[in-house]
Amino acid sequence: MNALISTALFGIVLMFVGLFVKNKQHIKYYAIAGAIIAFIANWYDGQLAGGSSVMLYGMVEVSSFSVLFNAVAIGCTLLYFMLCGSAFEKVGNDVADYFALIFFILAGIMLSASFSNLLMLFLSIEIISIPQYILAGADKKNLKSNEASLKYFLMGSFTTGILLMGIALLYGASGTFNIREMGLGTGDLSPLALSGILLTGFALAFKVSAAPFHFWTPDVYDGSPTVFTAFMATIVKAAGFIAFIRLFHVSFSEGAIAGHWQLIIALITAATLLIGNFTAVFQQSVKRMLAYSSIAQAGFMLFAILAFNETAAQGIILYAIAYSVATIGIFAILLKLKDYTFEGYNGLARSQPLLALTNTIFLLSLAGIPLTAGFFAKYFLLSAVVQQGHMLWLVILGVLCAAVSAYYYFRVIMAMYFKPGEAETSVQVTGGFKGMLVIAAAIVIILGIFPGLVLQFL
Amino acid sequence: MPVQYYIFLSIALFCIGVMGVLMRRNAIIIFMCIELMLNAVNLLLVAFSKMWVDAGRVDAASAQLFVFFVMVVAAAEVSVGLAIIVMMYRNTHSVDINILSRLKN
Amino acid sequence: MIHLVWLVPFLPLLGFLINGLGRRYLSKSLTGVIGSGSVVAAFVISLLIFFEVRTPGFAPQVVTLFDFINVGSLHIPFAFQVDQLSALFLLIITGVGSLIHIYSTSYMHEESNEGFARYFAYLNLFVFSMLILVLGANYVMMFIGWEGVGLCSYLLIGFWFKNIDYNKAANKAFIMNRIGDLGFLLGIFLLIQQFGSVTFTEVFAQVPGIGTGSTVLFAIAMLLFIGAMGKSAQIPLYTWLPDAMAGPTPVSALIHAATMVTAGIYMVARSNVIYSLAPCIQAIIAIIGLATALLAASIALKQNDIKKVLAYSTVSQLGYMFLALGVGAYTAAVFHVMTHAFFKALLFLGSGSVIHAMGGEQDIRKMGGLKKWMPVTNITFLIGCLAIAGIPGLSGFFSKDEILAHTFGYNKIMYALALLGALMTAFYMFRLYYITFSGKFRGTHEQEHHLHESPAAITLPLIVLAVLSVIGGYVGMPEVFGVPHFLAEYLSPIFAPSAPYLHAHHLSHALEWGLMGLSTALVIVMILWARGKFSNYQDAGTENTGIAKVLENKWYVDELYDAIIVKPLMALSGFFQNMVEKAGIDALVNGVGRGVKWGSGRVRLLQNGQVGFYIFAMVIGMVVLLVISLFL
Amino acid sequence: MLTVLLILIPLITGLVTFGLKGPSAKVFSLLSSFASLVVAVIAWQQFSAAPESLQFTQSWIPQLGSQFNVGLDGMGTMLCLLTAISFPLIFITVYNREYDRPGAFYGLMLLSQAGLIGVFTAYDALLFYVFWELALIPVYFLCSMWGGERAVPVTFKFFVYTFAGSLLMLVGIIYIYFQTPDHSFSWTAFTSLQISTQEQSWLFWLFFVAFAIKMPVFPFHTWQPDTYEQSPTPVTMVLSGIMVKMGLFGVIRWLLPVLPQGAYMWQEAAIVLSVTGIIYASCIAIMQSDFKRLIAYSSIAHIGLMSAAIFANNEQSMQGVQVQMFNHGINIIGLWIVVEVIQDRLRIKDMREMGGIATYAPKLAIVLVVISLANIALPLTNGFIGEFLMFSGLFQYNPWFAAVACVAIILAAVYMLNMLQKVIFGEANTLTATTADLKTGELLAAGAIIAVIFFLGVYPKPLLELVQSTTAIVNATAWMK
Amino acid sequence: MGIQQIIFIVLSAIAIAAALGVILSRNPVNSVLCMITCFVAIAGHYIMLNAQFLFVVHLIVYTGAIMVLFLFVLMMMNLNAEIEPQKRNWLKYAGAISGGALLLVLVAALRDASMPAIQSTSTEIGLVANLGKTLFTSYVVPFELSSVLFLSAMVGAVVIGKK
Repeated sequence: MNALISTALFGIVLMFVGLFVKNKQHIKYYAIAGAIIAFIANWYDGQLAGGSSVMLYGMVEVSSFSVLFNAVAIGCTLLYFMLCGSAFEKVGNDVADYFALIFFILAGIMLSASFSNLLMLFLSIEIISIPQYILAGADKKNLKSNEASLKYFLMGSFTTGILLMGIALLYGASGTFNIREMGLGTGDLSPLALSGILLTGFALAFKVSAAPFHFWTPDVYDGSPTVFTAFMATIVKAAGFIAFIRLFHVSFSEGAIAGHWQLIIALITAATLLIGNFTAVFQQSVKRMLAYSSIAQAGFMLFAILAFNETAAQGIILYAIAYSVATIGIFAILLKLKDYTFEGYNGLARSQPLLALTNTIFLLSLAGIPLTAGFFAKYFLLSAVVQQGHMLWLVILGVLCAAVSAYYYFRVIMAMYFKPGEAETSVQVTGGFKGMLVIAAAIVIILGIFPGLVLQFL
Repeated sequence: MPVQYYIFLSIALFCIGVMGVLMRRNAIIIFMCIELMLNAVNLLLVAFSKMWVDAGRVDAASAQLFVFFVMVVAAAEVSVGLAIIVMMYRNTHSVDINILSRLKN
Repeated sequence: MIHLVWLVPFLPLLGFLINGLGRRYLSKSLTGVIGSGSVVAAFVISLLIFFEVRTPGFAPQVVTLFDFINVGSLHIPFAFQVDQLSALFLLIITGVGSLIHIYSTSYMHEESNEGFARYFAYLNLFVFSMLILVLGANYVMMFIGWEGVGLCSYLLIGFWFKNIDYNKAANKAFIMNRIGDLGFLLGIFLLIQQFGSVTFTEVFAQVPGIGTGSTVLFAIAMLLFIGAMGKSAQIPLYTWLPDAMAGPTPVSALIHAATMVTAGIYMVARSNVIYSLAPCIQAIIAIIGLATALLAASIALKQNDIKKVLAYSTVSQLGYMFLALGVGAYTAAVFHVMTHAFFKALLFLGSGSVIHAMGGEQDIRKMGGLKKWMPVTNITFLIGCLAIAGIPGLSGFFSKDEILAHTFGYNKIMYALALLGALMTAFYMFRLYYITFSGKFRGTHEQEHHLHESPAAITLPLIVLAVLSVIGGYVGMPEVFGVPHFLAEYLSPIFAPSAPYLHAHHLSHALEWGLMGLSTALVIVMILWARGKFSNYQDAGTENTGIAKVLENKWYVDELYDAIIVKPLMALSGFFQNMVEKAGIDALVNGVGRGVKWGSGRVRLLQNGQVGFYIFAMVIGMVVLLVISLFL
Repeated sequence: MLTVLLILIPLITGLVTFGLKGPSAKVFSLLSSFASLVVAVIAWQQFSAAPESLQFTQSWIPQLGSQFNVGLDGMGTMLCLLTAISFPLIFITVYNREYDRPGAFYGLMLLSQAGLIGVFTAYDALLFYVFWELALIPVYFLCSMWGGERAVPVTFKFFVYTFAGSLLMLVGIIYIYFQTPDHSFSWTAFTSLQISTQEQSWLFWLFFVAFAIKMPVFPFHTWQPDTYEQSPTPVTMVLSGIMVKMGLFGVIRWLLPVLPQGAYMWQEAAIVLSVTGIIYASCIAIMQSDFKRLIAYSSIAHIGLMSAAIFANNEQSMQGVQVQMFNHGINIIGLWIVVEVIQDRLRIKDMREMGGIATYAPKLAIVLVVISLANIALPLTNGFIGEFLMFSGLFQYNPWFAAVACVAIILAAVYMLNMLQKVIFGEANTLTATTADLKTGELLAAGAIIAVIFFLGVYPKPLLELVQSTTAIVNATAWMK
Repeated sequence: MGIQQIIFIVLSAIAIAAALGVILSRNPVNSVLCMITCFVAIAGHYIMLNAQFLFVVHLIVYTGAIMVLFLFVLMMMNLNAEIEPQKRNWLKYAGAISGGALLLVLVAALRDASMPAIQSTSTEIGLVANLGKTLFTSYVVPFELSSVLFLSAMVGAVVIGKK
């Protein structure tokens, strides 16, 4: 809870920082400081909880899992601030407000990892969503940004309706909003409960951009200011998964009911994998490709929902880190480039070898090549499903899609290394930025060799 | 009175809301239809609340509080949503969602 | 001495290594000394071994050098077996080999230093391989030599590698040999499967246990015989041998007449137990041998290249040897191998001498009257011709007569055909002789100016071989002469195991005399006919027609093979390459990639930018999923 | 520890090499490869004395029960030796070439060596998989960056193909992992597991496809000729000499002992595919006029034989395959050395434009002839031992398959001799008349290969004895019974 | 049929008719007015279901604040006239059909759900006192957190709305 409170408070602080700090470059440092404080608070939460779950009015539950995920989220946000923080001022004047909104989102994210009541789920999703609608439209003069914002908003609030209908039906079936007390699997299978589960699942599938609820993703990610896309596509998406998993694993995994929705989620997973990977192949803009790649990666993360076991929990944490760090890194590099198409990367290996190298590591991680964190992320999720059994066809489909994914990730690598040209950067690449990139790449590699470093906290 | 009546009523309202979202092209009307969907849910929650109270559940107040929070959120959403629509209108002088097709494929 | 048997192949190997590696640094004379010396030394050792083996009651000895292949229960040692058969072949190989090495020092003198050394290196390597072949104590060792001689044949045929045609001939020889080798190899595998061993002693000990008429034995016998067909140029794998004449002439003498081509006979003789137990395979061998003898003889009738005639004659003689093997006359076959080695080496070397004198000309139509200039060559060549034609008193007569006699006992019709072949032999040999040596010289003046008798290094081997061609036959005179058949006695331990299974056909003495007389008379008639026809040969220059044309074109067998094997193979390869590989598998693999791209192009159209459509799709998706979950 | 050292030397030196500029990179990597060779030889000696001392186990990912478990058995030792011999040979051969960005080039080469050694030593399935991929990545970059003009798409096809295959294998590994009682990846746990026949039958394909693509076996081979053609020759040497052995190694180390019944069920199918591939590839090889493609198809044919022999289910073929893995590696690297030399001198690959090289570069010609003969398995060259045993083993399994497969020895003679004829024999043309003969480094490498060819051809005992232990292990599985 | 059911039917009919009016009316202002009617009908249901506090909040928040806001925006944009061109009708039908399909599916699924019935007895649960107590005890966490939501909405409105 301390982390949640400190994050929310720091959001407010940053709103006011904007009034007092004239040099916009410096706001970033306040944000970084806030993230560090939140990180410490979260660590303190972990100490307080001491490995067991702490309940708060039956609304919030602080467990080692939620603390770990919070740490991941805050850590990734910290990395995000450091790598992309200076790009905020390119978007518009309200730099402090953007940071504040991101802190609010972070608060929602923490909530999504620790809710134990459907109301808190609803609130957390709204706290995450509403600032995102705004961030998407932050570039006010840009019609694409406007469009992204409005599309996101319309579809997002439509989904809110679906989510609420699902929650209402669940309440009708069980008489409680507490996710631990629903006990849906015990008695006869009520159609009310099943419809509720499905509708809730659809809404959450929308949040994690699973097919066929993924349509907003490419347009919104493409239209939003790139720096915010980096945040939305990574940490926020991971939070959606945590919420999804938390709800489905805690409430719906017992008894006969699990089999019913598992099939649906399996179908959604398959569709997501196919659509995400296939559509990404054709893209010309790296930014848009990354949007589709995020759908494809979501397909993999959905594996964690299908399998309710320890491995899935480990896997989703690893995936969250691997995917977030790599994608933030790629976006950070993308932000430095003039041209967002694949051609824009041509010859980057010659003009900026370090950027190219780290970018390669990030891309390899996304493709799931061993010795990068992405491999173990994929590995854990695949094995979670295998352990669950019955879904081997999906696993095979998954690995084949992973092979397809190599196509579009390697296009970037090919452009950087094997194509002639001089990739131009629009802004100065500073030494600090390079240092941060190297740290991010090192995280990817180290976790690719010793995933146990993170998992030991679980 | 069977609770099914309320279920059907609110599902009907909900689906009318969905139809509205699908059929209309004016962003504001679409947004209104979404509000209609939320209200259908609210009605359903209240009905369930009554149902569980009558069935003897102690914490049945939670559903009504949930409705309260939905209204709260809806209010917040409206403020943001209308701001976005106004911003869009400023730039394009239209609230027709069909002109939103700059981003595709 | 026996335990030093490894020296016999080792010396030529040493010669090969020294000559091969030092070809840049050695002078020609030194090369010649090393090359010939190693073989001569090997001959000396062989001679010593032979005398040891010759003692009655000598039991075969196996000298194991080291383990070659040792897998599970399969043990294949690198071992040599010394017995009567291998000792005899050692003598032939090293003996004839020495002569040919000596001959070559002169014959190849015009080569460059390096070429000369390379030539001797190859020749030594060949002797080494051939010795391994005959010395090997198991089939794998034999196979090592078997392929080794094929390789050397390839290298020597293509010795003048700048000439693409020679290379093609070399390739053809190697590939045809390989076809045979394939059969041999499969035979070895079958042996392994059946007996768990490839060692001669172990295999032969087990063979009688299987009994006559066993399918497995037939299969083994047939597969091994296929190997022999390739190496010994039998139908249908004989066409490489005439083409192999592209190599230097001494090579033809050594490899393609005296030694390598007899490997098949050696192998069948070595495996006589197996063959005796597979009578129907023996019949096949006899028929193929006979057919080859006749076919090759018929082709030889119309050839104009001096070496081609000899080459076809070799094929024909090899056919006789197989005929002998087929009818169970193992001793006769080995006997003919020996005598044939003498007179055919003689003939080839003689022709080499002629070619040398003619400055490389090989077409007999452009020769004529050479006896005037080349007396020694003339005489020795004539002796060779007489020997091969089967004039009584010369070696060829005895060996061939033995074969014919056995054939008569086996089947009268086959005898008649074999006799026909013998007559053709006499005819074409004397056609060759008369066209070449008598009459008027038909070459250019320049050639005439250069005509001379060859130097001593060439004539000496000719004389030695001529002597051997004359006296070589006396080791195996027929019984009717009342002298012991030395060779048969000597070889009897080798063929003893198969003796019980052979049906000996004892001809009466009178019949034997009669047959002898008949063949002799007919042969003399043929020689006279040839003399009448060709002693004053003038090239009419007219095109051959009818059967003559067919014969001149070798029955169009090469063309036939081209049409039924080479072309279909190329067509099949082309089909694989263009249809299956490019248009099939690769297109499929690339098609998957292209399909993904195509699908991507279609799927992305779903993303049409319309919010209305997006929500619509979501609702449809929800409905479908709800239906699946709730009602299915 | 020796085993770990074998992996670490190329790994660390490889990373260091990235930072080196100019000629120091090649000198350094050459030294590194020699260091590996020394260690490999010591390991070989150690193996005959005390095999268990080569095992090394260290906890790696405790959450998964995966361990850093490496060790050497007979086959592993042999392949490590092959790798350790090959890299110095490759580096010596190309010592005089100048590569763009040499630090990266040699660094990647060494990294691929580390990956290969890792594959050959891993006794933990997950570790095996990791190394399997690790060996691929450097090769991908090497081919794409220093390859021919079509290298980028071609290499990518290769990459995706093998990547997809190995992912399937990963699924299989995970599945078996969950079957083990205490959730372990160790080879011992995998092999001592009893998996039901039905499961084995489909698990077999997950593994087999991965290995078949790597080998490659017909019809998964189409990446290979293109890749060989487009890669820089040193990389092709690694690919064809060592990397294809990964597939065969995988079958022997993992597939047969872990899924004996699956292998037994699909034995015939695997052999039919392999034998088809032998004939098919040999036929296509006849049609090739590109030197590199010819060797590529010839390699497919050889690998097809090895793959068929693995599944022939007996001791002879198993011994033969392992021996041939080594010998094929040596021989084909020798062939590529010749190709590299010819390309370096003449800058052509089309054999129709060559000819007459023997006159001007006799040493080169001799080397090519000897290696070609070894390639067509002439007795007393190393190629014969393996092929003889494999054919024999295959024959014991089914004479007809063996007979069909044996046709390849004829076809091999056809295409190899045609190649010799086109490349080195005949009259020289204006281009080939300028061919310079082998230089010291190249001569050294080629000489070493020829020495190995003859030594192992005459005296294969050390090799046969070395791999005996692995054969015994495979023998011990239910598969043989 | 008791009085409650009659009221239910009447209110439901009004609500549904008004809802249809919202989506079918061409003029946006009419839509807003229909919406208000619909909300009022729903408010009636709240009374019937003993949710007195929600009845009041609903009327104030929705009818009083939100709908007025909508109306305000419509007026500000001068969108009171018909602006939707009547092309591409199939999209409308498709929308109607898919919405109807959703309705069908849900109704069919929930038709035979066995649920406790709603009694006609009135309860105290919906009174302010009751709800307030719960809100500030066990629901204090979401109550506090909704402030974050409002803050972000406020910041957002400022960020977006500022020129």
